[in-house]
Amino acid sequence: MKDLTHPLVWFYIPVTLTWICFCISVGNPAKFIDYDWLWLLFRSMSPYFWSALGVALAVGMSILGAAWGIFITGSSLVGAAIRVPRITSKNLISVIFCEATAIYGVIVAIILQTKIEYVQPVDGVWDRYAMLSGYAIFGSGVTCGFANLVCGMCVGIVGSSCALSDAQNSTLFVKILVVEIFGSALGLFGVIIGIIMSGAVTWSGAK
Amino acid sequence: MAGAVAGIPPDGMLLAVLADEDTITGFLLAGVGNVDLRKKRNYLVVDSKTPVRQIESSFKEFCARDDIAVILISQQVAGQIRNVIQQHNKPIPAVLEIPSKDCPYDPAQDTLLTRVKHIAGFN
Amino acid sequence: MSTARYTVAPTVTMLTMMKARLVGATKGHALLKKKADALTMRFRQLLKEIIEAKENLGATMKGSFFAYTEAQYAAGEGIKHTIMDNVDTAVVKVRGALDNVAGVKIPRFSSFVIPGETKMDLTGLGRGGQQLQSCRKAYQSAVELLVQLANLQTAFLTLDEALKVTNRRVNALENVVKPKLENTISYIKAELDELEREEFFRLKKVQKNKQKNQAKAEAEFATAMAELQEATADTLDMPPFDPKMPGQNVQPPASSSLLNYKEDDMLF
Amino acid sequence: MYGFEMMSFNIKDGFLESIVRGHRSGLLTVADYNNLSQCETLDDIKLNLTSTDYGAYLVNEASPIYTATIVEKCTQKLVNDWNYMRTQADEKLATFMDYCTYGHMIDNVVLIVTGTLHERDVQELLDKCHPLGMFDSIATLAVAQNMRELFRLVLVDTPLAPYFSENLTHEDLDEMNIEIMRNTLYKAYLDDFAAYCQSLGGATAEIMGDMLAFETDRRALNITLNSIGTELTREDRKKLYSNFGLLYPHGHNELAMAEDFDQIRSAMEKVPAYSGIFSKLGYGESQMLDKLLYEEEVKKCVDCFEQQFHYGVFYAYMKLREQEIRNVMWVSECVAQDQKGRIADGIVYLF
Repeated sequence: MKDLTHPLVWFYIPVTLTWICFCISVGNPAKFIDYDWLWLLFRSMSPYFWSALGVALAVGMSILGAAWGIFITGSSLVGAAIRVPRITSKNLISVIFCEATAIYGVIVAIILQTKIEYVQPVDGVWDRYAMLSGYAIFGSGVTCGFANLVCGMCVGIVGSSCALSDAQNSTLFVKILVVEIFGSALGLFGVIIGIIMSGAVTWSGAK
Repeated sequence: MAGAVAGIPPDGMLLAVLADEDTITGFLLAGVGNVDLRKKRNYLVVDSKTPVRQIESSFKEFCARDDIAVILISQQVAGQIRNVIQQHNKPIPAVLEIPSKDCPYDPAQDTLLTRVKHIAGFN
Repeated sequence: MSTARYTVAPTVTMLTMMKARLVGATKGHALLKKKADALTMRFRQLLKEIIEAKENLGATMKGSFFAYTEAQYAAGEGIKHTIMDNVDTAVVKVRGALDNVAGVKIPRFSSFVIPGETKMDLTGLGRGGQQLQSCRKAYQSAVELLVQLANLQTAFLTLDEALKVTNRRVNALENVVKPKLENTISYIKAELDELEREEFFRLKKVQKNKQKNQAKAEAEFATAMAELQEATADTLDMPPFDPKMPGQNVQPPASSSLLNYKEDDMLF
Repeated sequence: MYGFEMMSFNIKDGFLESIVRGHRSGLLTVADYNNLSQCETLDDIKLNLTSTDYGAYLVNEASPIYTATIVEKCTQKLVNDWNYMRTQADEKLATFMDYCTYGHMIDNVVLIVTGTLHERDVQELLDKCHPLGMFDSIATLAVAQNMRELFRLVLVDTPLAPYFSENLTHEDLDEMNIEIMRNTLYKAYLDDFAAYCQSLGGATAEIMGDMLAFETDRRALNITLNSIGTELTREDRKKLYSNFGLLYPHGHNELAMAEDFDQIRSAMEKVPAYSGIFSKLGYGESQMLDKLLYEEEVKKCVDCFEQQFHYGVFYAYMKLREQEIRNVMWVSECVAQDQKGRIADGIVYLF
């Protein structure tokens, strides 16, 4: 592969390889996939692992998306502003929209983080409420994180186009801003669903 | 007079050009240009950096060459060596002032034409 | 100087010679005048043509320059370097011939294109070739016109020179040679008349002197005779002296002697 | 991967892309051309141009200004812009930008080669070279005395070396007509450029494929048109056509056989993209063709700016600037030569 940024390199190949390794080498070599063993594995996994992973994904993915969006917008904005400096202050809005996705991630991460309570496994087995909470926080974090990742990229790309078109024709700015607002709303959907999902969290089963 | 004409070689004589680059390029395109074995050319590209002395010497050289029948010289260039042109009064080579691309033809500047008009006007 | 004349001895032979020369000069003058007129006519025609052609030239060259601009537009700025480097041997040349106007030989050029493939044919193959070829044609026709103009110009210069020489000759004959000859002739004539008159006067004078001498001699003779008569008075019956007598006696021989008279210092 | 360049493009090339778009917005507009057409003298033109992007380049020019000076300064502007972007460019884009200038490089090499054969002064030759086609070892081109030496010593180190070695034999170097050599090189260059653009993939491959196809078809058309009536044989003609484009391969066969304009026309009209151009032409007239093709090119270049995240804009910008310089030259020449009636014939407006 000549290009390291090609999605084949950074996405499809690692995912496929991992899946193949997982399918082939995990568990009993007699079976292709040993479901009993898998069940045991998941059952004995700590729900704190899942909740921590959820929090990390929520903030990490959001910030990844925001950063990505900001550089897509930013590099175009900087280049276009050389010739037309007037666009800089207006187009900071695009950067702020990208930044907002990071903030969504941070907010959701904080909310998720506050939901974590202390419980102990009984006889090495986790309570099912604890398991539920762990998966809920994980799901909430993943939902929010990926939604914000994509939202950040979307806002970034639209913001980049916005900067370029504003430089050519300033009447286009408001119109593209509307597009951007709708793009930015995508992240909010993730946030909303994430928060609703995290509402299911009850570590001790007391509601 | 007859002697001068007898000197015309049977395979034809050349035209010489002294002018700016664009004017000369056109004539070269038409096939006027000639470079002989000794790399002597029958044209001189005159730009703002060409010294007047060089124009003069080329003009005199063209006048002295016996295979040149007509010397085309752009008015701009002619203006720089006006006195040399006025001294030249042989019929061959004929010195012809042509307009150059950058400045349109001004009949009042032409040595020959002023002479012609002088004669025509006063006779 | 109308009073100038040739320094010749005023003789009859000279007079005939001068007269012959005058006739020659008049004839030559008439001929030269005719030639000068022919040349002037052609010259005038040339002047008109030159002015016309020169003014035409401006327009034609303008067309050619524009054709070049079109070529440059189509083929790009760099095309001129390509053209400059493609120069090899000239394909447009000038042929010379002689024209005769009233005895004046005028060189006459005509341009011709050496046929055959040239390097310029493929110039601008990638782009602009068509415009380059049309520009080339425009310039070739401009060259044709220029050569014609060069023709007119050489003819003008040659004719100008010839006309000057002829006019100088006509004027010389008219204003110098002919008056000089005429003056000489009239001088010789005057001189001859003068000589004749002088001779006549001289003869008269001689005759007068002769008569005076004769009268004197007769008077002396008369006195001598009177003395003699006195001396021999009455011896001789002589008539008295008549002063007119000797004149009447001498004149007829004197007038006849003028016609027959031969003297050494007379020329004729 | 189509679409994904949106995410990765700006990492390296976002800045330059927006810069080139900025330059594009500095191109002369219809209103500018209208003002220029109203000018009476070259000084007026200069004055009008000083209010545009060319201002900094023309403002200090002394008053008797000539078309050549104006064109030179405008070219200088393009060259400076281009060099600024080229030095900023990261790999891939850098190679792409180099490819864009190889056309000029071929012209320069051919110029120096012929100049050397005619024993011209090297410095004089270098002054005549197009500044976009310069490369480091260009001055050493002149040391060679014959073509073989030239190739062995100098050309091997230039990016053009493969074009020479793959398409020309040593005998060709010595004997071939320089115009045919130039077009052979150009053909090899276009083939190579097109292959490179396809390897880039994505929107660049799509847009550049379109533009280069047009370019190569135009060249094929021009070569055919200009070689009618010359000693160039059909086979030789066919060798100069590129191996891609909308006309490849059947159109090329027909073009190679064409003997007059109408035959060319019938070959070209079979391609839907070009039938529109030819329908604007009356039968038998070929003079307007150039302008129509220029207009088509400008249209393609402008369209190219409609899409983001691809390299085509750099190529398009260069083409548009060059067309603009041609326009300015045309207007100036018309004004200088008092042919104002013809101004409209040469300008290709940007819309």
